[in-house]
Amino acid sequence: MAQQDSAQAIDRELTMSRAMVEAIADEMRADEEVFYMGEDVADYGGIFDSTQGLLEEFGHDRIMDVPISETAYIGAAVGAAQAGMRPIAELMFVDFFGVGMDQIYNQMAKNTYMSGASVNVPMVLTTAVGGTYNDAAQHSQTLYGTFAHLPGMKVVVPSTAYDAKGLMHNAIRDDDPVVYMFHKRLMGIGWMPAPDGPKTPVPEEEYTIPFGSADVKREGEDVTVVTLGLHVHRAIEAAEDLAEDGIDAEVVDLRTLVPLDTETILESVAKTGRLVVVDEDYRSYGVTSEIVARVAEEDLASLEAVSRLAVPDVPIPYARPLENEVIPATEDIKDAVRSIGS
Amino acid sequence: MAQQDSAQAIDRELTMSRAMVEAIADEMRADEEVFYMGEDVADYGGIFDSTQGLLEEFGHDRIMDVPISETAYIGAAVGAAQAGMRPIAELMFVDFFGVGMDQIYNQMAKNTYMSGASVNVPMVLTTAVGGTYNDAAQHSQTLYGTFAHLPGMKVVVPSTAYDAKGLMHNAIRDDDPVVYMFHKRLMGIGWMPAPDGPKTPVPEEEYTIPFGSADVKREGEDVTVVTLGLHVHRAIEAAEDLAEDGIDAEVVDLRTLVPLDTETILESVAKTGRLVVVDEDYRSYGVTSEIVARVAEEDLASLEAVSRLAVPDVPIPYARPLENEVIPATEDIKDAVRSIGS
Amino acid sequence: MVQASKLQTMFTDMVTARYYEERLQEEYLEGKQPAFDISAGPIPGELHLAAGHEASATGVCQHLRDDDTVTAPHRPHHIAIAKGVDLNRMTAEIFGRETGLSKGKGGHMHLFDPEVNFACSGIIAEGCPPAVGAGLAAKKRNEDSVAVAFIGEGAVSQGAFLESLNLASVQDLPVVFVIEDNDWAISMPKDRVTDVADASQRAGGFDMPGERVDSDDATAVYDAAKEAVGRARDGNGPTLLEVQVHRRMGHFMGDPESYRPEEDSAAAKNRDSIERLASELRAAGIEDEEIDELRENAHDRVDSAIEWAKDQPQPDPEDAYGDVFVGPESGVTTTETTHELAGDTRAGGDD
Amino acid sequence: MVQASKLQTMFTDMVTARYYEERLQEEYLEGKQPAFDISAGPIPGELHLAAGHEASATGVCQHLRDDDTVTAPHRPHHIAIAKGVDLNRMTAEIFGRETGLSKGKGGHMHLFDPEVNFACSGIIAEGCPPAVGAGLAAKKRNEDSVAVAFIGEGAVSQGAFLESLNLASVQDLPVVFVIEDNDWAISMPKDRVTDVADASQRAGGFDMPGERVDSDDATAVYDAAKEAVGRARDGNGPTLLEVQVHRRMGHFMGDPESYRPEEDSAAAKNRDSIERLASELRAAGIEDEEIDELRENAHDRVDSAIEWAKDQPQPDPEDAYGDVFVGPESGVTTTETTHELAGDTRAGGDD
Ligand SMILES: Cc1ncc(C[n+]2csc(CCOP(=O)(O)OP(=O)(O)O)c2C)c(N)n1
Ligand SMILES: Cc1ncc(C[n+]2csc(CCOP(=O)(O)OP(=O)(O)O)c2C)c(N)n1
Ligand SMILES: [Mg+2]
Ligand SMILES: [Mg+2]
Repeated sequence: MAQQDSAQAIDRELTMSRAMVEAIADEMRADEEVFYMGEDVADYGGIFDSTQGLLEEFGHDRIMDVPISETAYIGAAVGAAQAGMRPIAELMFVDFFGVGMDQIYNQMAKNTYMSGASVNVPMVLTTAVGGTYNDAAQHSQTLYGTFAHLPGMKVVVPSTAYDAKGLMHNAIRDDDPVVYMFHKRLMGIGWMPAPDGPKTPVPEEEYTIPFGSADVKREGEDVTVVTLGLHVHRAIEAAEDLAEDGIDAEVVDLRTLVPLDTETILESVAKTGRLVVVDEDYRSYGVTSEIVARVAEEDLASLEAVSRLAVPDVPIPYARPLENEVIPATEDIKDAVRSIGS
Repeated sequence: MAQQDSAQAIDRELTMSRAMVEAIADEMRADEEVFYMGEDVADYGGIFDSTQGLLEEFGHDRIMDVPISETAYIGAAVGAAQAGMRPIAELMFVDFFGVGMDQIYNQMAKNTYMSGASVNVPMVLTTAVGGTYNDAAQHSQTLYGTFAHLPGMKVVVPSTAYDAKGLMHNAIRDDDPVVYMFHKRLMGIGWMPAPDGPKTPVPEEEYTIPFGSADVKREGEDVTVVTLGLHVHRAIEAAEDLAEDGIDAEVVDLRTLVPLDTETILESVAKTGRLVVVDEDYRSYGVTSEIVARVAEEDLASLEAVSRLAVPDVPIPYARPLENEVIPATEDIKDAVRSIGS
Repeated sequence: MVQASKLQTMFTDMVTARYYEERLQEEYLEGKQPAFDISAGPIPGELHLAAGHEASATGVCQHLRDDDTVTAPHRPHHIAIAKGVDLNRMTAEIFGRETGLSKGKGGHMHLFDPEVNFACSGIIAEGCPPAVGAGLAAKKRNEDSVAVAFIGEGAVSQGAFLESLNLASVQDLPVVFVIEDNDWAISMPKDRVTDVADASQRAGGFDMPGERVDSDDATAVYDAAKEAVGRARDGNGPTLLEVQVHRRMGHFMGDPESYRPEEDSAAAKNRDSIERLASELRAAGIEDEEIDELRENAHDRVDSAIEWAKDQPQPDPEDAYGDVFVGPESGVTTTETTHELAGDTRAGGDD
Repeated sequence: MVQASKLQTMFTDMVTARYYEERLQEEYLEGKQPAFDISAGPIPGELHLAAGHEASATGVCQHLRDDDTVTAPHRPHHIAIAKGVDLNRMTAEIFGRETGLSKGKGGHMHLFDPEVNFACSGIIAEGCPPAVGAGLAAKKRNEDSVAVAFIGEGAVSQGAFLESLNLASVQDLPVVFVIEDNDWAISMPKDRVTDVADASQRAGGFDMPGERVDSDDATAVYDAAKEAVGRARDGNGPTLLEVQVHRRMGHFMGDPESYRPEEDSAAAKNRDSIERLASELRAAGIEDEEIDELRENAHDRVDSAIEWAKDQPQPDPEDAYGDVFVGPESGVTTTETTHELAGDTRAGGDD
């Protein structure tokens, strides 16, 4: 929670996309070597507002539209990064990873290690994730687990404007490759209204949020809900409802999957004894599995009950009743918490 | 373990590659629609002997060499499968998945669901996995978790010749897409000697092994070791050594990751109370995570201690001392078992 | 000269497709007023409409049979209509209904009609390899069916397309690749994404014939496609065809098109391929009355499909869990094997 | 006419590379006799040797500076040598030693020497996009360095290569793509994987100049590369070059080559580009003695690099855990922020 030592509470509110863009613009002003590549990032400003307004200030040379050829341009970002530049490359939807994955995980993620760190790859791969607007199986996934599983990339998933800005500054300045996964529903795009929560006060000045530092977005004594991205807000909503029933849930926002802040999770579970993990990715072999496994392995004694909530190992369906069924809702989180007692 | 009701014990031993090829040949004889596509699968017979001898019987039309363009030919397999044929497509090393992943997971794996099952994709994707011969970061991975995480594919990992044949028959006859991941070190290739274990008696006749049926390769009372692929044999070796110290380990060979036989694991853990999961894939967000999470979620009470052993979230290094360090060895399994008491 | 009856069929396809998109636009925007909210209104998800693309689909599909395969991209309706996809069930799918082609699971980018071997998908150029596979199946089975992969001009630099050209070419497969050049890939004009004004030029690098139809003209497409499909059907290998079309609407519904010069939008509206074909009908002696009747019938068919679709039930939430596989999870058997194996118990076997 | 001094440098590169491969072959096979066991002997892993490819590497790299980038494929040694990669540390890397270029982590397919901007990788055509990126960086920084991506002829149908041609072309980048055509992709002859005998023909589809050097001749490569590299350096965009080379050994060590007709192996052995260049040296008035000396010096250099490498320590197992990242896991900060945010506590903030 916000500490009380600064002079005055910040009240300038930004959407998550504005906060993200603000960090990018700051870094581009500070460093000529930073540039952004992607499809429809120039004149369009990013399909999900990820580059809104940047073209006007920085021009087509630094806010670059590229051919629809993810392998080529993501790999080109790797090459430019190895030459010492600091590219940001956008994969429009994470669901498209399969057309460029070789460059992502066999070059971007591995070149540092394979070179014994004689080479490094200071780039950011931004990508839009998430469902809730019926875009079906090829445009609605989060795929957190897919990226977090493969070593060599840091994996960032902001849930608020405040976090988005601080994490983006850190991502761009980092000398290592960072995958920055922003949830479409949180961006505050005109045509896709965000829930309450992601729009927050954001300082005008630059600041960096460290990776591997989960944020306790709500403190509670009875049960630990570990989650990320959109589901931070659903978990908080669930927690508020549960509070009315006398269940006091703690909500831990992971913020980054690699590195993973196991300590904060363990501390919370040590206190509550109960663990619910909520994720918008597929259930098996993913984020929920890892969180549960870490706790089981490192502090089995304190674990009294556990429940996982995620997409039930089916592709994301199109029709509203079907999509609603598979993406964990606030109600589902409440049910999961209740199902493991308190 | 083998039941005692058949007339006479089978003693014809085959290497895992011969067993796999025998199943493919049988299916090709029985069904004109089965064919095999891949790089160097014709005249070479598969770099890892996966098609050894098939060209001679079936000719270049059915054992097809294809251009080095995994997206095109794996996607072509999807198209041919949807037209009712039963292609087997080979991805030479699983490490190359990134150049063809879109066709694999956005078409092969999802078309059935996205079509409401009006279309189906009866194909097998074969691929070689595994390290232990110093082929470094781009040729040594198993990536079990990467495939098992994404819904729509069945994921098969044989550890013996007997299993390889029965699972291959099932894979080819299945009307759904199956990813068949064979470990190079188990194939019995002349230039890469296999450990003891994978070469087993194999019946001449056809038989099918169901997916989702883990095999208890060694019974034991004190601790459950869940594993797959190469590490089945390392776990059995570890168990034999541990037996000398009075620790009686049960070794569960998963055989398939999707579907996953949770029941056999739970039964074993209910008996032993102790769980060690051993995997050659990366540790985080992968197979070990999932196995631990399932047990924690479904039978936390019986879980007294747990340990995971996998590649420690680094790319696979080249030099022998380094590779040996990161790929779990028999000794490491013994240590893991001992570390959680007994 | 294209036969009069063909001209009529093509005209019908085109006005059906055009009116279909106009009606879907209306339906889609309903409930999204005054503020555009993608999650509101009767049609879920994104919607990519193809008004202005009709000439290409009908000109090509005239030469196709039901057993010929077509793969289409994210902008698929005009192609589906020309290929003869069940209009009611397609519309129900777009509205996310239980009786839709995919039971509401696929949506407008994932329409599958195996009756006429039509499929579409949402990733750029993703349909090319499966089309090559359909061609491969035909060749292996010694059948004379062909496969056609449609893509946009923005897709001509994607690996899946380029690799497919090579595979089709080296295996001599009956495949036709059709590029619909509408000048835009979302907000990116063609010259920003490739140096080649005529992308059929890519064919040369694979020793494949390439041709561009440089005007948005259904009969010109018809003629070019006749040769390409004929070549494929006769076993003479693949062809790459590029066809000029135009984009009358935004990339997807809700696209502000602020990147697009007004003259360009205006020019697109002006070069109307439907009117062009109507003049050809007239020139072939078909009366205005008859033309109006074709148009009205087409409109009626569309209206009734939309009517029918909107009457269909929503899928049951529980249905979300089915259809990941068509067969049982366990494969073709659930029975454990019972072989007795000689030697060491660890040597395989079963439990 | 190529200058005599250039001829000498090229000859030195070529004999260095040839002898290097011959010596590595010996070392590699040591300990793998009588039965070939890939896990035995002093050199770990697979080994792809480039004997017969030398003309291409030296002909191209003559025109390169240290600040020019080169990416090479799985068969990289001759290119690394021509680019001036540190021979000792490269050899130590191949032997998996601690002082190797990558501290023993990369191996023979993953050699990185940032001093001369050389890198190679093991996935077909994977080096093309990063080379385009190096070219992009040069253009952005207004520098006149260039990038060269080497691939085999088997790679010309891979998306990564084809997409890279387009990106380099549309952005007018200083990149040269060099195809080393050794007639084989492991066991697959070229005509089995593409219909195009001259893969430089692919360039046309991207409005890029393409040229093939049809004989395995270092000076012919030199001339063609001079133009291509010059074009790139002068800001006139990319070029695709195909160069005929030959494969004197198996695809990798241990390859039985049973798929390969004997005449083909024999022909490869006969068309020796090193002897061809030696005649040119003689024609340029260089004495046999001097040629022998160049050869001996090269051999000495190789022998001493191998000697040195074999003396180097094995890496410490604990080193396996490092170098996943160069910076701290937490990024540039470990400090939690301390802003006080107005309103609802859930609104961001930190702990
Ligand atoms: C691999 C991939 N990259 C990006 C996208 C996002 N996307 C969808 S449509 C589109 C533009 C396509 O342009 P074009 O091929 O010309 O077709 P058009 O929309 O003009 O019909 C893009 C970039 C995608 N679906 N798949
Ligand atoms: C994407 C990918 N597919 C397959 C392979 C396996 N492979 C390694 S080398 C090779 C043949 C390459 O042939 P070519 O490009 O002609 O190079 P050469 O070996 O002849 O020098 C293949 C198929 C790979 N490394 N990457
Ligand atoms: Mg277009
Ligand atoms: Mg070759």
